[in-house]
Amino acid sequence: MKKLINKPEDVVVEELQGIAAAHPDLVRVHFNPNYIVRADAPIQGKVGIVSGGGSGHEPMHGGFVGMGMLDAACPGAVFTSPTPDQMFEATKAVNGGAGVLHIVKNYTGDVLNFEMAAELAQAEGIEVVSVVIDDDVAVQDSLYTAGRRGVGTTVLAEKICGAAAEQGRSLQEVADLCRKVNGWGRSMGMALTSCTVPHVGKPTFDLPEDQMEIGIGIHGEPGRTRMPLKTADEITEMLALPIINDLPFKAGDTVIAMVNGMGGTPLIELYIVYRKLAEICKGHGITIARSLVGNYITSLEMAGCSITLLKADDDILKLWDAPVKTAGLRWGA
Amino acid sequence: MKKLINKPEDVVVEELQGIAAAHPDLVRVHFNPNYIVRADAPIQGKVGIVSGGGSGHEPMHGGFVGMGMLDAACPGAVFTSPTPDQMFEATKAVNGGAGVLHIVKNYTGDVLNFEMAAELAQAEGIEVVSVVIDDDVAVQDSLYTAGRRGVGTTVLAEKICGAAAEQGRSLQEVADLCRKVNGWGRSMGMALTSCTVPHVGKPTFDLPEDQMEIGIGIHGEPGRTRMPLKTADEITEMLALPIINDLPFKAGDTVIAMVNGMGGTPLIELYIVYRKLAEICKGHGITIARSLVGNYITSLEMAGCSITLLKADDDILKLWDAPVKTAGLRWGA
Amino acid sequence: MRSGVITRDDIISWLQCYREVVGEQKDYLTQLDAAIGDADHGANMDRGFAAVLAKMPTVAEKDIGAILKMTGMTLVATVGGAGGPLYGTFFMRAGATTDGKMELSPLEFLAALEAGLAGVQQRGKATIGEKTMVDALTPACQALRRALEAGQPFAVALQQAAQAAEEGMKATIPMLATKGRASYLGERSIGHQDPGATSSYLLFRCAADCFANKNKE
Amino acid sequence: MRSGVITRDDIISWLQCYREVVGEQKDYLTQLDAAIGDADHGANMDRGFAAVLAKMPTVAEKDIGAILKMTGMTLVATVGGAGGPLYGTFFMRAGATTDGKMELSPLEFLAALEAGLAGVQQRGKATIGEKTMVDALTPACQALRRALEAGQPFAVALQQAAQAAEEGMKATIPMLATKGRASYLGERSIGHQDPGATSSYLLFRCAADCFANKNKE
Ligand SMILES: Nc1ncnc2c1ncn2[C@@H]1O[C@H](COP(=O)(O)OP(=O)(O)O)[C@@H](O)[C@H]1O
Ligand SMILES: Nc1ncnc2c1ncn2[C@@H]1O[C@H](COP(=O)(O)OP(=O)(O)O)[C@@H](O)[C@H]1O
Ligand SMILES: [Mg+2]
Ligand SMILES: [Mg+2]
Ligand SMILES: [Mg+2]
Ligand SMILES: [Mg+2]
Repeated sequence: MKKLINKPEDVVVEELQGIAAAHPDLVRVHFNPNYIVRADAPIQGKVGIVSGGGSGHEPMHGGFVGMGMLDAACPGAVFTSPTPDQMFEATKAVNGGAGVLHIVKNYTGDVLNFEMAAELAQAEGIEVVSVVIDDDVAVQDSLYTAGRRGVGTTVLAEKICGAAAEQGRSLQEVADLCRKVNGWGRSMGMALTSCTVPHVGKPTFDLPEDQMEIGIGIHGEPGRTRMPLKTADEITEMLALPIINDLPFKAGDTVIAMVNGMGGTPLIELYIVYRKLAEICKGHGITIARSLVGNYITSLEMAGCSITLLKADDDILKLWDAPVKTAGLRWGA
Repeated sequence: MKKLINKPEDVVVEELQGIAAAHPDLVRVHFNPNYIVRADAPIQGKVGIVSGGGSGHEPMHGGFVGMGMLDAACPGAVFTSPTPDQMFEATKAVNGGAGVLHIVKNYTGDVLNFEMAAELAQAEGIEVVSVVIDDDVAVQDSLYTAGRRGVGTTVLAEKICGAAAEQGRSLQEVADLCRKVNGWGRSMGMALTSCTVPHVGKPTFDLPEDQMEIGIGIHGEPGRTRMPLKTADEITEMLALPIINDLPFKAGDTVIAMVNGMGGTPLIELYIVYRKLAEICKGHGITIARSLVGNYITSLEMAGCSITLLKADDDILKLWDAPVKTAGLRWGA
Repeated sequence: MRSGVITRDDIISWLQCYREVVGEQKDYLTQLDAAIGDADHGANMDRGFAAVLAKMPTVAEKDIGAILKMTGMTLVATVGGAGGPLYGTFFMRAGATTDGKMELSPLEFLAALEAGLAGVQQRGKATIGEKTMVDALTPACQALRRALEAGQPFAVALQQAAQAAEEGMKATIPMLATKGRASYLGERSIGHQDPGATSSYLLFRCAADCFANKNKE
Repeated sequence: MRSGVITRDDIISWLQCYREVVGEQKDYLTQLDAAIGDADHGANMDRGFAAVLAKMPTVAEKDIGAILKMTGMTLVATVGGAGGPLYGTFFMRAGATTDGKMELSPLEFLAALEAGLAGVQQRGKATIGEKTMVDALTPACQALRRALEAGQPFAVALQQAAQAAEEGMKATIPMLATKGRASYLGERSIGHQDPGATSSYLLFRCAADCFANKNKE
């Protein structure tokens, strides 16, 4: 295992210490339980937004804490969802009296731990609404299973809902908006390489030099299928078409498009993927109104990418353009 | 070779097409010769700033084109400096009558090609001043050699000089500022893995699982020394101390600090390095006034990091804080 | 001690035994999770039970219900993932049924386990056959009840429960996962043993080993 | 053709020969560059001379100076790196000394090469012994002058020049690089053959091979 770390068991705490040292203007970091809050939290009268999940997906979620996005993020151990006390304390820390939205990615662990945290917060009289993001088209949805994973749409939902909360919208309105974004967002990812969880010390799966994984999640899990390596254009089609056909996105739709790197893939490759995605959208009569190209929701040093398309109306576009001031996403401020 | 590409020979052009598709609000891309210019270039009366170099260092330089930073960037083939016609055409495209600054990283290829371009532009009556960045403390400086490489300080110089040009400072003033930044900036880098140049198809060097390279450049070159892998804290010291001792940075100094990823190293590790860097600076009585943690000047998918410290006075800090609107660096706009 | 009676010291040594086993099996559990999950189950359980043992002094002198509740709350607070809330709920519910008790009869012990399993199913919504810990816990509790009602000595009954848990664990191998992380793999989840079912089997294995002496008297 | 006279067709076949050799040796040159540089010299030279050959039609009927200047300008515009401006300057300067000429005497050809070398040194500031192309070009030009002044037939002289270039190339192996990318490696640059010196040797090798028939008549 080749990593810039000290002891595997110290990775998350030392990362948090680094974040605290690097961004005192943006955030405060609380230890035991671990959570990152806006430097100016709580903001009276504003709906608080809390998200969280396992570590290893940086910049998500800690890098999205700040004005116009999240009020707090709760980082668990690497790829392990955080514990209820973290979300409970973070919820109290950001509660400005207007209630708190929990944005939860659909993984059993995340759902159960956020559920317990919400129960604790509600017991203390804090109004909490949870919205579960499940946008991964690689997983067939079904009432009888754990359902779809929450992936790339989470980033867009945190930006858009953060802007709405900043505008002073109510908890119900922000929660409804979050559900709308989840309903209109679809994602799919692929891996060229596995990644190595620090305390494991070896790659989660072996992927031969000529093979790739299609339909991966964000925890180094193997994907739905393994197949021979293909060109960037072919891979982009294999991700984009299932996304487009799932919603489905139709001619005339306007979208926000994200080409996301899994952590170990350089920008030069992500732009090659974006080039083809733009071509495919054009071919389907879909207009890309806004785009993100870079590492936003990652799996440690995994090489690969994911594509997210979010159908966008004027309200969503205005909220997207609103100022955001975080370590991972910043404009207009 | 596992990359999200089509044909190796098409990598740069397709990347540029992707950039053009993703950022029409920020830049225009010109092909044959290849260069990226601000969407609103040329800006009358403003000093134009042109940089460039081999591709594979993204977001540098193309990702730094926009308000408050570069007016144009000239991307060569991967790790190969661009040709004079690119800089010549880019210089003409951004010349707003106040002259053009060439920010050149100190590599023989870059220096010679920019030199020829400057000769061509001057022959057409465009005032061009070139400033060469050579901040890599891994390389002993000497009159009799090619001297030091230009690395991380280039990013900071482009931001700071871009802000100065935006303020309306003269070519001489902006060039003097660039020389001051180069004089006050020092960097050093290391690699955990090599990287693979697309048209080569295999890693530039082999690095055993338990070894690392210290004192690397940004072209996948091996470094000054190879040694057994060490902890993040030890590695951070091996980079930070030569930097601090070289200028030297003294107690009471204020600096801008950058912990830069080489492309394949995830943020979680970079923050662990930043944590130790902050501790070391504190121990030396050096105040980190501003910081950058992320991938800014990379070597394709190489895993590793570099550290840059720039001594900063009030003028530099004010220029640092000024609005910048590029794909790779953005705030206040 | 009197035959077939479980004291608070027995409960503590059961938890100590499990903590050691989880420590030894950490990499094995993580390997299983790497195949169909995210390679953290071993580390999660190890972290959780290390914390439980560290907290034991806080329940010195306290009753069995307090010990089990402390165990559950500590797991919830330190494990995370799916395992944390599920095992946490398991022990918290077991604790609720043994409130104030300084010792348990085998049937009371069984009742506590059954309450724990009910809690796991309420939280996780998994039924048998979905390739989860439920597939080990359910047959184990059923076997224990059958044996005790048939008048088997407690230690023998626990051996049968552990055996049933092991069979339940092995039975997860051919299953298609429909709950938890493994469900995202669809068909590819088939052919792998579920890590949570494995850690649940080990819990019963420890009980059987710890309480082995319970009928020799 | 008359013995010892170099026509424009000879110059073109020399460049064609070099283009082919660079194509064949592309990976070899890149490997050398990977060891002490950035693994692109082969790709750079291949790209450049492919472009030169593609532009040949634009100088059909034109004089030798025009051919060599076109070659230099095309290299500058397509190669990049250090190699582009240096080889570009080499051919542009060579072209300047042969302006308007439809054929060259061996000494005129030598003068063109010497002018090219002077240009390379002016641009790159490298002297002999710094582990660059200069270490192959310099001895080659010197050997050619010595041989011609000694009255050797042109083809023989060229063979000696190519041999001197090869020795100069090999002599770069033990050198410590003080110019170019390899200089960043310090001591580690020792023990590797310089890629640019290698491509320069190949240029003289091609000349020797192309003009081999020049004395057989
Ligand atoms: N809904 C559920 N009901 C019961 N057990 C579950 C459920 N989901 C997952 N599990 C159990 O949790 C185990 C995984 O635990 P762990 O790896 O610690 O959490 P995570 O999957 O979040 O990484 C699975 O092997 C499975 O036995
Ligand atoms: N200052 C210089 N003078 C002469 N030749 C040089 C100089 N610097 C570099 N070279 C030659 O250029 C070669 C490298 O060319 P190339 O790989 O194409 O460019 P780059 O080093 O920019 O990648 C070196 O092997 C060396 O022979
Ligand atoms: Mg997990
Ligand atoms: Mg090069
Ligand atoms: Mg797991
Ligand atoms: Mg080179």
